[in-house]
Amino acid sequence: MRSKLGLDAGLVRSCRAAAARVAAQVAEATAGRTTVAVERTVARMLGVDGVDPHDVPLPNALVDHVADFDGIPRGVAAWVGNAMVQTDRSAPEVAAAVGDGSLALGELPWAEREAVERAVADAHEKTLAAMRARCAERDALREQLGEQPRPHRYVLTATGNVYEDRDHALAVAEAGGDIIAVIRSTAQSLLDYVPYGPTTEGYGGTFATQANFRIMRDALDEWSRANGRYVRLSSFCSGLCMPEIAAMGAAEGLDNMVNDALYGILYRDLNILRTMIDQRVSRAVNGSFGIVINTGEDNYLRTADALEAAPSVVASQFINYFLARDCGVPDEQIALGNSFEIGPSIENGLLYEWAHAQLTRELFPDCPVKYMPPTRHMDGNLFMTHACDTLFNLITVATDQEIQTIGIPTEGIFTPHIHDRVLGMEGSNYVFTAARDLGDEIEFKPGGFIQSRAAEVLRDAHAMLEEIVEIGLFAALERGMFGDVSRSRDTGRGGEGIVEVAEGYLNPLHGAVEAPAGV
Amino acid sequence: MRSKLGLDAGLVRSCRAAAARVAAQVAEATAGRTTVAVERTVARMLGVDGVDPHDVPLPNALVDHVADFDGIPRGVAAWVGNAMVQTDRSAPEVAAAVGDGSLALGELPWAEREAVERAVADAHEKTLAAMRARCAERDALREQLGEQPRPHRYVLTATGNVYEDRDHALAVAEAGGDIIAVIRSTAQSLLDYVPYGPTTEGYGGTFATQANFRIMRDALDEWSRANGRYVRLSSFCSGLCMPEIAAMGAAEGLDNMVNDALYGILYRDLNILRTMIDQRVSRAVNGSFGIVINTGEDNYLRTADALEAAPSVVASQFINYFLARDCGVPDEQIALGNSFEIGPSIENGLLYEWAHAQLTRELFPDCPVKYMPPTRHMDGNLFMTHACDTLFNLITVATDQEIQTIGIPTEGIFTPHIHDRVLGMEGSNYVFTAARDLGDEIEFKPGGFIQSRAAEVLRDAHAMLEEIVEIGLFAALERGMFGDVSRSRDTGRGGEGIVEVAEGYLNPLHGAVEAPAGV
Amino acid sequence: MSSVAGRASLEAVRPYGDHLDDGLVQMSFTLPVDHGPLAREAALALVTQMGLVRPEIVHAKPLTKGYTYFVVFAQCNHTVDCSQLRATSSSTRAMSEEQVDAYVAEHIDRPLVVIGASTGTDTHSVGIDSILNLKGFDGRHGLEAYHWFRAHNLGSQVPNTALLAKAFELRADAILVSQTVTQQGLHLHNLTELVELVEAEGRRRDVLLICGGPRISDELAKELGFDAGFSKGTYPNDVAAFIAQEVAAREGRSADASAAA
Amino acid sequence: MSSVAGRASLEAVRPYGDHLDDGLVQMSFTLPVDHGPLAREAALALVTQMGLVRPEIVHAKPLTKGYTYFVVFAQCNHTVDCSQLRATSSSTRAMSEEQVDAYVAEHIDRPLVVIGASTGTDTHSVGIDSILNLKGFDGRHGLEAYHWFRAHNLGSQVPNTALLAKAFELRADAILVSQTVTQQGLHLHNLTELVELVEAEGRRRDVLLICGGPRISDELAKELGFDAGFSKGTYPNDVAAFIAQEVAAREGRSADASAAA
Ligand code: B12
Ligand code: B12
Ligand SMILES: Cc1ncc(COP(=O)(O)O)c(C=O)c1O
Ligand SMILES: Cc1ncc(COP(=O)(O)O)c(C=O)c1O
Repeated sequence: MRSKLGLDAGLVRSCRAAAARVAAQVAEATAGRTTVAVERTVARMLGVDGVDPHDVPLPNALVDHVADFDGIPRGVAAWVGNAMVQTDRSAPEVAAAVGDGSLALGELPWAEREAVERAVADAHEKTLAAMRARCAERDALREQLGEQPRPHRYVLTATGNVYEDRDHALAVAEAGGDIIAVIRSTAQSLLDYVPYGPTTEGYGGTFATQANFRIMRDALDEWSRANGRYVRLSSFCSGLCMPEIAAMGAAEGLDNMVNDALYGILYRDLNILRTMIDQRVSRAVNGSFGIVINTGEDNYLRTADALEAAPSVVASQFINYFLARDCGVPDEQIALGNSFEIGPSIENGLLYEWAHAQLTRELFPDCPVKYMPPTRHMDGNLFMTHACDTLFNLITVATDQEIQTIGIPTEGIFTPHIHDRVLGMEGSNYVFTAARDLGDEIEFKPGGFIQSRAAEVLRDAHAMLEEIVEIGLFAALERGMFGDVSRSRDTGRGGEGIVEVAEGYLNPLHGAVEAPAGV
Repeated sequence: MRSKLGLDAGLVRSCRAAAARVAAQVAEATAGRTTVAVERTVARMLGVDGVDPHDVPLPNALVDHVADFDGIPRGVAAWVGNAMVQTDRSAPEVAAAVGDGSLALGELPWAEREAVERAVADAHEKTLAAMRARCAERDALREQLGEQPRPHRYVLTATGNVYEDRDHALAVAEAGGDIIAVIRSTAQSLLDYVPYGPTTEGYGGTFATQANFRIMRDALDEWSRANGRYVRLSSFCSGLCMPEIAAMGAAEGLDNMVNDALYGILYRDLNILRTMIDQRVSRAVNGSFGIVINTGEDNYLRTADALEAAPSVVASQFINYFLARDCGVPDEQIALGNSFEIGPSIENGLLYEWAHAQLTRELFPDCPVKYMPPTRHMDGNLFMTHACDTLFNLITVATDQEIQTIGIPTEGIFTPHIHDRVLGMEGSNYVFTAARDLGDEIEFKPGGFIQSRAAEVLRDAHAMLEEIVEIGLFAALERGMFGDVSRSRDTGRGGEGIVEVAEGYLNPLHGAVEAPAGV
Repeated sequence: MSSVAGRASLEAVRPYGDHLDDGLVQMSFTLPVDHGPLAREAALALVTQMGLVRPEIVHAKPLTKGYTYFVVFAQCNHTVDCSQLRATSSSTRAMSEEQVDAYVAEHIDRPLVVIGASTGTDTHSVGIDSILNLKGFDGRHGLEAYHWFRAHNLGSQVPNTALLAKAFELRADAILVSQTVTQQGLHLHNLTELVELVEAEGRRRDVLLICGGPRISDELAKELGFDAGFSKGTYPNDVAAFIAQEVAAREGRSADASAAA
Repeated sequence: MSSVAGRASLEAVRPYGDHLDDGLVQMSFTLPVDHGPLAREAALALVTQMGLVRPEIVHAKPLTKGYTYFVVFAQCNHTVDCSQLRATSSSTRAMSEEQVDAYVAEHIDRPLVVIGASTGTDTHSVGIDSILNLKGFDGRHGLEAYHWFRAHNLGSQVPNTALLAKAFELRADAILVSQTVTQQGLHLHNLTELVELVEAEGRRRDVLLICGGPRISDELAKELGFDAGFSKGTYPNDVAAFIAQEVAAREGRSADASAAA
């Protein structure tokens, strides 16, 4: 794709270098630490699932049990592996026994390290094989049925009831949607466990559970086969269970995951260090199972001024990008976020949006960038919202965004009713068709409004990155450099779940999935 | 304005030459003829107005009376002037006397020609003075209060009740509208007289009467003064009373008039020759009172395929332009029509629209071109209509159209409800602000889709014009070259109202207002 | 149970927003009242009178002195018993151009004469043209193209009287009227007048009266005394199929006279 | 007579489309029914049950098996007697930041303590921040900036219990709660719980309970047991003015105790 903005290549290189350093600093800061969520993820990767007699998810029962005797520093895997050897049980059986109180891992003598490691490796390999098989199936079906040309429409359902979500998802598919994302109940991010089984009660969204993933994916597979077009499924690797949800997604063959390194910190007040450790494992898992991750820079423009915050979006994109690369996520799986949030009354707002969207596109040529609709300034004037969505659709197709979250007329009021998404899709379909080749057709005036604006934003983003290299990402978060939200490093939810690892810490993820350097 | 399309200047010159010849041919064909409508207009220009005891408008009573004794060939002015001299009455008094049957013009002896001519000239001069004064007032107020930057929003009201129209017009003004056009009742075009007085019952529109003009203009003057922004008023010089309505508009200080040379023929089945004579006088009057005329090429795209018919739009614009120039309408008062009517499902439809709209703009650089919204393909899907209107708004501002008829969400269903126009205006306001300088900012790829399409349309329009010069405009109409509608020269409503003028035909319009050559 | 799609009980159907039976409905209207708290109350009171609950004004906009526009969401607890409903729309078998011609040949065996126009002051002819003219609609021929039909299109702006005179002169089997301008109920007036004229002539039984237009529904047409009404999305063959089967039925010649009953 | 604008009789107000009393209303909703003639009938029947006449379906769209979307226009003959309505919204005098500070100085003469949060699992803090934080909203300072206010903002995702504990500890004059997520009535649940907790403590009279959010109306707030509710377009001074006058009134110190009654 030829550059329309004529960006300063040297400046871009310098931004990348700075962001890479920031990512490296984060890796150091997190080195030698694990979290309860990471350990629960390990348990899941050993095949542990289900709930105990008190409906506590077994991964939690297991990790809590190990934590009770301060065993986490050696890694849950070590204790489970040892029990497998000593009691000749499978990992799931070990967990079940721990769950019903019939087995105390701390009281078993240590078997030979090598045997333990082998037991763990075998169990892990078994789980990996199943996940790989499911994802291979997914890839095959996608390959066989094919998809629509980009931009792909990413559509949210949020009823709270997985069965309603399913019907809503089918309506979206009928209307031409490409990716269904089931938004999560507002409470879930703050839970330090993943609920189990199908759920029918949630607020502002539906709980992400493995059973719900399957119900949705099965319905979409059925529709895809019947209609000869593959429709993707997405969820959220977000909150205190980022890595576990990544594992669940791999098990159920999901296609995309919203997965942002900073969102939980900024908008859920999660502990910085905890989140940094979790996101590495979470993304490592996404990365190795071909799941596309979506970052959330769009959110900054909802809490900070969209014009002033434009450079922070770009700076964050670079950082999110290198944090993802660091744990093995390839470019084609990193969908960097951006959004169309400039106030409708801003003179030449469309030209600013055009510059910003084109900038993201050109800075990350091999990434499937993701573009979000106007929401902050939307209200009960449904037609005004639809007009804004129409120009948003235009910029989306004119700047070759690969993934678009569609806008809906009721965006300013409530989560979509079943027909709202169809109205949004009709608008998107119309504009994408009518303006199909607009991007190729038009050029920006050299040194004009758009080129100058893009250059300005890049320059300021570069300055921010340079500063962040100096002060470090954590201090940057403290100073509220992203979304006007300031978070301090020693507060925030989930900090108690961080554990320093000890000599002989065992974690099978290392290697099998591109595990974070630090672990 | 620099050309974005890189048009072939030679071809443009050749189009203008051909169209000028077509206009000249029309002038020949109509030479030596008048119509009952033209004569009624003469009566109005002598100050005749009001109704007779049977509620027949006096201009009609007078002209019918003269027609009864075959006096039309000498011109109604001659008979009235003679009566003025012989009975020492004013023109209105003469008409009134004729109306109540107390005076028979045919029975009066002829006074000295010179005296008759002077009487007519004086009466005419009196009326002209009043009209000039009213229009000067209009220009002064417009000057004093100022208007918004172009594109000006032209908004239709169509309640059938002038008092409802007035409230609707105020709502439009509040919402930022620049020009109010009261659409006429569906019956009016076919009436060979203009109703008298305020009217409260019409279908699909409100009757154009001089009283209604005043009621609307007064309300708008009041609003304009109160809000420090001048809002214009428009009506329709259309149907069997084209020239009379032009005179009424001058008397009431209207700002714009829809005035198309061919619309009545194509869409009201009016007689070709009759319409050609009427439109010349009608436009001559509009022209000399500073009233901007709007042509109706947009209509072709509602009855013919919008892509195939594009060249016919351009050909017609050239013809309408030269027919207007021929009777003295200056460029800045000729608003040539076009519209955004390509089906929403057409691939790259927006690029076609962009090419067509830019073409009109560049072909008539000194004319305030007028752009109409999508309507033909609109239906009960209000949000789809609004999405189409949003892209229409974008092209309007990006191609510097000077007048825009706004689209409304209910376009596909009914004439606007009071809030529908406000919703349409909000969309137009939004896009015009957000894309204010888009036109300057972007360039079309040289030899790309848009430039090639514009060249193609111009080439085909040129071919059409060449053909029309050969066969003549009337034959072109017979062949259905415009809007896929075919009309034959000797049928059509109002043909009986054409009269060949005789030796000594008297018509004061000649000279005073730039009168058509033929008369 | 909630895990089965299409699980709504047909006996008590309610509007659906994002949950079965949430009853959510969107509404918009203008009240001829100045914008302000009182106008809000009035809007809420009005929606309540409709029997809707929890009305919520999500948008209110002053239009000009004396007028305020509202967008409201509310919950509708009225239910419809779909098991009791029966579609009133004309139950004719759908047929293609060829099938219609074959049907007429077999059951009627004479050409059917149809005459159409856009009546009154209505100049909209695209609709009636697309039904009658050769070109037809959306790639499907108009009745002019049918072997067993004789189609006459008088065009637009045709007075009812002129249409009828011609119809009787041609002994038309069916009269097709198009009405597009509906503002102030103009179409109702034009259509009613036509029926009255035919009845005044005592010829109502001799001819099929069919009307159509973007805002004509079969329900409305029947209410006005027509035999059928057709709206947006109608194809010429739909109309031809109706005429053929109806004529056959009336002449007692149809395979299944019931079909058109 | 029809030549006077704003001529609608306030005793019998009807919706207005393009003519006085035409009663035109637009409506849209989805029915959990397959698209088809029956669904049409159901939609029309539903609108009829609302007491609307001449319902007309202008758009019908199948969404997926078992769901159909409708856009309908109909005529509403219900009327509202505006002369009988009285706006229930809190009738406090509007005041600017300066006026509020002056008012408190004069009538209360001690700093007012207010505490606010976005409660439950609601992470939307922009709303409450714009009321309490220095920066405020749209160029108008938040209560933090007021000389006679002591504003404490606990942020978002705050449990009701935590908010109350802090409120009582600070002897707050007013508790300000923001709720933005309303899906499945989550806000109703959170707000009701807060009122119940305060009442359980027997402290309802000691503190003003105020809530706000895009979908909170003053009517709703009062219905839930709050003293006032504020929605979109609220400015910090609106809230400050209410608190100041209400406190003054309760302490019987206001110039016009009635103002806040
Ligand atoms: C084309 C058009 C025109 C053209 C008409 C040219 C012509 N020769 O037909 C022109 C430009 C002349 C025109 C003028 C006016 N128009 Co006009 N026009 C339209 C437009 C854009 C499209 C209509 C159309 O052709 N549709 C395509 C056809 C194929 O669809 P259809 O008519 O629905 O027909 C289908 C079915 O309904 C059915 N059908 C139709 N008739 C019949 C008859 C029978 C017997 C059967 C079986 C079936 C059938 O079969 C067809 C195929 O499926 C509509 C807007 C819109 N999107 O609908 C406005 C519209 C119809 N016009 C409107 C108005 C008000 C006017 C004017 C009166 C405005 C004015 N005063 O200047 C004028 C004057 C016209 C008059 N006096 O009647 C309004 C009508 C509002 C209302 N409901 O009252 C509309 C809706 C636009 C608007 N929102 O204001 N118009
Ligand atoms: C910003 C935003 C976010 C940000 C919030 C960041 C933050 N720290 O606040 C982020 C990105 C984190 C977010 C996340 C989510 N959001 Co959100 N979000 C919005 C958005 C775009 C703007 C809200 C806003 O800031 N408005 C600006 C402020 C100033 O307006 P306001 O809140 O109305 O406040 C004014 C008045 O209401 C009043 N007021 C408000 N509170 C109070 C309190 C008192 C005491 C008083 C006196 C007055 C008052 O005064 C203010 C000034 O006038 C809206 C869409 C929209 N346009 O509203 C969606 C929206 C609110 N979000 C929504 C949802 C569903 C979510 C999620 C739950 C989705 C998900 N599961 O991922 C998540 C999770 C959030 C959660 N668990 O609560 C929905 C809510 C639907 C509903 N009605 O239930 C909305 C409407 C979008 C949509 N259509 O889906 N969101
Ligand atoms: C980047 C990102 N992560 C996660 C979420 C979902 O929020 P929660 O963590 O509350 O499910 C969002 C929703 O806006 C988001 O943008
Ligand atoms: C060019 C032109 N003239 C006149 C009219 C008005 O039609 P009528 O002559 O029926 O008033 C229109 C409306 O579409 C038009 O486009």
